[in-house]
Amino acid sequence: MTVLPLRPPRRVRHETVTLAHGGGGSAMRDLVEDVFVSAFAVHEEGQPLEDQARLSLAELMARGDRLAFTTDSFVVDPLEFAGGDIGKLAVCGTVNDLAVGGAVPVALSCAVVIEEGMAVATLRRIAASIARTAREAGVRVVTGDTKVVARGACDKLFITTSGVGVIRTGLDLGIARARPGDVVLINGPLGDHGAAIMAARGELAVSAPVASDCAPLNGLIGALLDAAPGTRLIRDATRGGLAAVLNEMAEASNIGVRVAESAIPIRPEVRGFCDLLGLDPLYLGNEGVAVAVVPPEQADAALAALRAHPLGVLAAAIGTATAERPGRVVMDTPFGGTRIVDMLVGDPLPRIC
Amino acid sequence: MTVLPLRPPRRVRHETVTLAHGGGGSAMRDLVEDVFVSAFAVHEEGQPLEDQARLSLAELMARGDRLAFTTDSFVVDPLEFAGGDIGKLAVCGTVNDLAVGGAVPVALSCAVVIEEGMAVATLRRIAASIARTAREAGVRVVTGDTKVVARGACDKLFITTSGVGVIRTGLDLGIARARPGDVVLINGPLGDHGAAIMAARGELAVSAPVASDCAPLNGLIGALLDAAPGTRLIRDATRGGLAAVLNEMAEASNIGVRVAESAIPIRPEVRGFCDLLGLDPLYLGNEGVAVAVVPPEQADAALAALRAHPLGVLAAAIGTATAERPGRVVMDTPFGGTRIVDMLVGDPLPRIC
Amino acid sequence: MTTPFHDRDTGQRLLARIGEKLHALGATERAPIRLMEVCGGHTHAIFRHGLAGVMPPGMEFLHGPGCPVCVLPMGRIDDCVAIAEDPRVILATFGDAMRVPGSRKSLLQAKADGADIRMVYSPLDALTLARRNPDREVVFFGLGFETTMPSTALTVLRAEREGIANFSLFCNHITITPTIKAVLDSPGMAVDGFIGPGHVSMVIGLRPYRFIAERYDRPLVVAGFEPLDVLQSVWMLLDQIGRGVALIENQYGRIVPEDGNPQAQAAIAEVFETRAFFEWRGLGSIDESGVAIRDRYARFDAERRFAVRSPTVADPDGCRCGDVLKGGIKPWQCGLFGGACTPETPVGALMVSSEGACAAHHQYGGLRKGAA
Amino acid sequence: MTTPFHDRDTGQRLLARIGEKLHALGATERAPIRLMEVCGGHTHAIFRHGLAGVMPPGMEFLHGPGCPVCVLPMGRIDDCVAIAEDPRVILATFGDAMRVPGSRKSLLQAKADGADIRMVYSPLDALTLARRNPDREVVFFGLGFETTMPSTALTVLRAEREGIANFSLFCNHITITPTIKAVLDSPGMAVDGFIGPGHVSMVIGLRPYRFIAERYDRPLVVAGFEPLDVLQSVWMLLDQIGRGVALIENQYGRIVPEDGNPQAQAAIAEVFETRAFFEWRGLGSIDESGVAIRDRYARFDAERRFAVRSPTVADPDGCRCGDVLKGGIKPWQCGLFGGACTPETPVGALMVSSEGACAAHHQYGGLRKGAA
Amino acid sequence: MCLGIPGRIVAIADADALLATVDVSGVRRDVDVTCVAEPGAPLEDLLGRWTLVHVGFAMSLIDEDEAKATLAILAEIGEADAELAAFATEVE
Amino acid sequence: MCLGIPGRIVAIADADALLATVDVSGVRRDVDVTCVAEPGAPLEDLLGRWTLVHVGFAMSLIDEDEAKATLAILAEIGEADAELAAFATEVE
Ligand code: SF4
Ligand code: SF4
Ligand SMILES: [Mg+2]
Ligand SMILES: [Mg+2]
Ligand SMILES: [Mg+2]
Ligand SMILES: [Mg+2]
Ligand SMILES: [Mg+2]
Ligand SMILES: [Mg+2]
Ligand SMILES: [Mg+2]
Ligand SMILES: [Mg+2]
Ligand SMILES: [Mg+2]
Ligand SMILES: [Mg+2]
Repeated sequence: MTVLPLRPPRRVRHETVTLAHGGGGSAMRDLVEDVFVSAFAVHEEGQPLEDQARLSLAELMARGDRLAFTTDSFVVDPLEFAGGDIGKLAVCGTVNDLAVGGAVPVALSCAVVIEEGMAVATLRRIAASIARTAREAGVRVVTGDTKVVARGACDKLFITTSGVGVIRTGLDLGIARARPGDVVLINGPLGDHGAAIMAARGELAVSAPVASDCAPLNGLIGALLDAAPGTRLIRDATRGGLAAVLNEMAEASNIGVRVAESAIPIRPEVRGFCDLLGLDPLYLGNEGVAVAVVPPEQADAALAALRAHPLGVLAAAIGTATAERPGRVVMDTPFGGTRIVDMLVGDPLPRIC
Repeated sequence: MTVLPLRPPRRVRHETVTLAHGGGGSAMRDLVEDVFVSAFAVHEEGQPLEDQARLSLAELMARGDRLAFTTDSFVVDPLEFAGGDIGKLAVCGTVNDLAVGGAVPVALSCAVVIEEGMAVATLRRIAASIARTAREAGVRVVTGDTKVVARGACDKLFITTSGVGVIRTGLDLGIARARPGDVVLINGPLGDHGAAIMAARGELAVSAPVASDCAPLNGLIGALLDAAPGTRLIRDATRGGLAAVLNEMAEASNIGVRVAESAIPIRPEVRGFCDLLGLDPLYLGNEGVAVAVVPPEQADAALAALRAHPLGVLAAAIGTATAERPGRVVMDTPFGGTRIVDMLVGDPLPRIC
Repeated sequence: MTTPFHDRDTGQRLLARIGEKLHALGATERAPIRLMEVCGGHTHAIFRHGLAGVMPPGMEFLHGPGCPVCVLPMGRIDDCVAIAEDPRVILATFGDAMRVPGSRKSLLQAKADGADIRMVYSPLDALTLARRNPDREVVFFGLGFETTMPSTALTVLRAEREGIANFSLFCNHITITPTIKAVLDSPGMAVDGFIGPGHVSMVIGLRPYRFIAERYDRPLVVAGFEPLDVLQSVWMLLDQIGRGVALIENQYGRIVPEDGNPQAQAAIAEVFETRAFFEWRGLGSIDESGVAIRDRYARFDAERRFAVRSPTVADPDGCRCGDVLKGGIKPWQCGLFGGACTPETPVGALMVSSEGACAAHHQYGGLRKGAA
Repeated sequence: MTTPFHDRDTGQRLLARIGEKLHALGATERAPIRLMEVCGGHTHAIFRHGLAGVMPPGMEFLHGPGCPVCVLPMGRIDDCVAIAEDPRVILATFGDAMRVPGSRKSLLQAKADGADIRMVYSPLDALTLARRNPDREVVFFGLGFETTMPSTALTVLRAEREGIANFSLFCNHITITPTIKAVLDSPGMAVDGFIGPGHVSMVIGLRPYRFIAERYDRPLVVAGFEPLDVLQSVWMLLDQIGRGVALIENQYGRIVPEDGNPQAQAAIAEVFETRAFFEWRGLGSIDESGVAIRDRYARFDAERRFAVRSPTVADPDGCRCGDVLKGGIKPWQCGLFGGACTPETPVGALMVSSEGACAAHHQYGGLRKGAA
Repeated sequence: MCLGIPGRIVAIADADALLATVDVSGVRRDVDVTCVAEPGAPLEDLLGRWTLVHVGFAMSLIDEDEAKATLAILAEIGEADAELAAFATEVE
Repeated sequence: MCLGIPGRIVAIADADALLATVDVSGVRRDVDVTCVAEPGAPLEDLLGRWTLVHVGFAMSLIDEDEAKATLAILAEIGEADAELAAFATEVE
């Protein structure tokens, strides 16, 4: 009886993805192993893939006392844009949702839904971007999934990442923890991501010299927490923009929020973009903007820490929590007036994350 | 200055989902809080949602020594079918991917991508199904995400679940751990899910009295591991069917696998379905079938434990691992012949998970 | 080009002068001078910059009917939904129009239900859609006052020049002056002067407003949209009132020529003709208040190509948009405000666009007057 | 209805008898009796049930050209891809045809690239697609031997009866006997007898095979597809060989009437006519081996409606499908087998369908003969 | 491709359209019965008959007598030769 | 809806089609300049001019002298009355 040779290393043999690549058979294994596993190095060399990744709890315990767990789906169109791509976004989004809870991100999962007809070359670029961003953020992609759907059943590629991280003992960040007198900080200018995506779609026939701010914020947030351990809460200002974060915080903490329009950093080109299209940068999505609320006595240290980080050079204190008008966000206009900043009323903006 | 009332409890005010429900504004919060958060009870009553769930590491450590982490996207069409729906599937799939690693599932994340135009009533049914299945499996949905995409940009609804669980100290299940002489067990008949979905799609104009086997297997697997602590590996036979699992195991463990066709339980109606359409039940997907490899001395105990569980009444020993023909799966036909069982060659079957 | 008109110090001084004028006029919080901004752009600017809050006591802004999205009647939205639901059609529209409720559904809901509806920035982009989708009928939902009319007229002319056969315009353009007349004619009218629409005027010039001064003895100052523009216009109006005159003046000379824009007027005249009447939300039917496409361009007229019916649909129960539009009541005096009618679930059109008085109040001004 | 034909004990006894016959005939592993199954269904059954492995020494199955997917030439796939790429078209096809390589791409790749291609179970389902999509052209990719011809013929007749104008058939039906003749005429032919195609015969009856016995002196037994059917047919062939006769016999009498199915034959005759020649993959052009749609039903003929060109496309370099089809070589003797040519990346059509000899060998039989 | 599966005709789905429902181990599908309908005879005559189904068409009515006959021959081949063999053994 | 934004004309995109490129703080878009093109004069005359853009159309050329004049008046209103006020205070 002949001993058969084991399979050669798996390689995708087509230029585009077909439904066969999602069928659970050998074409799927080729795709998964060649494009994703090889890029992410999810498993030790020579070790087979299991249905689940395994992490030592003892090692996690050494870093803190709580596990943070989060998920986000990314459906951005276009897949690639100035400043990033869906892969970078998918890593940053989940890393940031861990980091804003005070967690050190440890491991990510990555589930992709691919529309048949997708170019394998594009998938490879995006997988490489995922791997690069994960390295930059210091996390590992440890498990994943691949589905292929018929043409028209999804828009090219959706990525869902989940993440686990460890929250340092003693930290307790929460959207309900803001107190009157606290200072509201942000690390950088608003709207870069939203404007970059809308411009990249081409439908508005507008060219804008704006790149997405998409970045992993865990390093920045770590520095902030070191400098201001009393930090009340941190949120990344993604969909719904700064306005959504401020309103959620006002409502959950039962405080008023008063911000100064003139203190909020916005790039001139983003402002021009918004002016031209009648948009408000407070509602544009961001992928590298963190909003932090710190007690007043730690505000200076916190701001200094943000500004000392490459992702926080334009950081600013933009307002304070107040006892007045709990649940409401009020903005002082440069002209001396005030306005209410409400939640976005679902304008059908292009998909940006 | 008037103190404004806090917002009333959030309710979706439309019958169908529009892009506004994904914009990050108040319509999105209404949808998320009314449909998903209320169904899953992801957060303590009255506690606001954070960007990440938090689990006590000490409590996890009390249950084992390793964290298991897995993810899967579910893109099944139709969303609802005999024996389940996409929500039940999404919970079972991830619970099972944890359980087959020997983990006790603890918490799930749930990220949904919704096509605009989706009926809110359907979403509510599916959310309820997720909640019910999670309860049944003893896990909590602790974090989630909601995206809405334009009509034509996804097929009604995709769900990605991720899960974390704890692997009991001492257990070490792995696809590479099968040894010659080991016994291959399965807990129930093949192909119910694949046949149920294909029939439900209606395109083949075939009616089949088959319901999906979709079920959380963590209870069954727990019982199996208690009875056969030396179990080498467990896999759920999802996409690619039993054939994929047996081949992966043969390859990874560098063993041959020899199974008896007559020992494999298949319902007559599933066989009829396959005969009519020219399908092979070995390649049909399952959502409630676990394949376990146990050392020969624990095989009887393992089989008895499976059969004692409601999800294992038709459990069977279907074959053995052999030293011959490593990497190959050979099937003894009832007629006394043998055939090779290879991986599925990507037939474009309807999407079933 | 805009920053000097934002200068805070100049603004403070202007506000002081405005206060002096109000004082001189004997205006008080209970008996204020009431100035109506006709244009939704001004409504937006007033809320956006918090100008109402910085006004000295004795001055009250009335938010007029100048949001073309807000005054669109339900029947026209229903027509538009019907056109959009034709499977051959790609309906292109400005984003503002998407959430306006029709009697069955809004365009946003129609899109969710499967209609192919695209948001565009410009009618030119709708024409591009037509070029790129030769097998589809691209209908542009054209609406707006005279500011926007030239752009759709020029787009129709461009379509004709290029021979683009699958493009048409669903014309809902309206003219500004009949609106102002409707306000002036409404019983209990209490407007002391008008902040005139800056961008409409850059097209039509100042002449069309003369009747306001001559027949109704009310001053109008055509104003720009920066904070100082608005304040200066308020000052100019108070100055006229103090002097006991009613003139049509131009604060926005950098943009608005005395006679408007001749090329724009020519394009309008070439493509459009006045309708006998047009239905307005809250205001009923107003004679000669809308335009339609001339016979010459009938093939670009979606109204003819899709046999639009435009039934009159009554405003929903309890909806007081008409009274708000005419300055008769303040938004929060409508029984639906903030309850059944919110920006997420607008009952009336004034709750849709951020140029609508109710939406502006709800979004920028707080739920109750006192909170603004 | 099928289980008795699976009985293992009866099978064991039959195998013993077959062994005795082979022994009596002096057949050995090195000089075996070679029986060719013409039909791909038999190829599938032989591998599926492991029948080759249980055969006594001295008997060898040759896997013939009877998989209609396998013998489809590249040029026809190219035509089909071209039709499918027409944006008006919905192409409906049996799943087997999806992965067959054309010179540019397979239908599976065309689908991934945007063509609207649907897998159906029956031509009736393609007709249903046409009813449900009146604005599209539904083309059914009809292929198969006489077994399948009646179904497409009856579907065309049904379309005519119902007046369904947007349905057409891309006809690639072929007839079985010229194939067998090509095998018999090939140089070095070494077939001792044929296992006749059961389901083709249920349509055409036994008469068409007479030339095999009469002109080529080879026996043929029409066989069923269950394990005992195949074994009994082998026994019957060996029995004839042993008796020195060459007859056309029928093992599958429960399904196959002597004269076939008259209604099916009538439907074929009504809709189809013989082509002067048809191109086969690996076998070249064979006279009168295919059918086309008669002029009377021209409007249901996709070949005419879509001006199909059908260029002859050479088989890829190194592809030895023709030799395998004629029984000249075993699959693993093709230099591409298992290397460049695998079921995932088929070079030749024999690697596509599980009825193809190469795919069957690769999938059920192991990479090398010894492993089967 | 030439796949044919036996199924039992359990209902007439549409007599005018010559469609009947076939059951294969509980799985049902409507098939065209043009080729197996006796011209002139009511379609109901087909109820309960076994038929061979190919791509949605009933292509042949299964002749149960023939099936039995074939099985009998099968048994005979096995036994006859077996007797022969037994006989041969006895003679040896 | 009547949103108009000042931008500078930085390029002629298509002279025949009367399309020019406008820059708003670095953001660019091609707009129709029919309404601001001097009939007969070359389109290049528009380069460098500020224009008011509405829904993709240049609707007005900004008159910088008028802008300065308005600003001057604004200053005057503030100051004139301020002087008056100062004067009034002095008199009191
Ligand atoms: S609250 Fe709503 S219904 Fe009432 S006036 Fe305002 S927009 Fe109209
Ligand atoms: S291995 Fe491939 S190319 Fe060679 S004969 Fe078989 S199918 Fe043809
Ligand atoms: Mg998240
Ligand atoms: Mg997030
Ligand atoms: Mg977040
Ligand atoms: Mg998976
Ligand atoms: Mg798409
Ligand atoms: Mg998984
Ligand atoms: Mg899984
Ligand atoms: Mg699994
Ligand atoms: Mg999220
Ligand atoms: Mg869809």
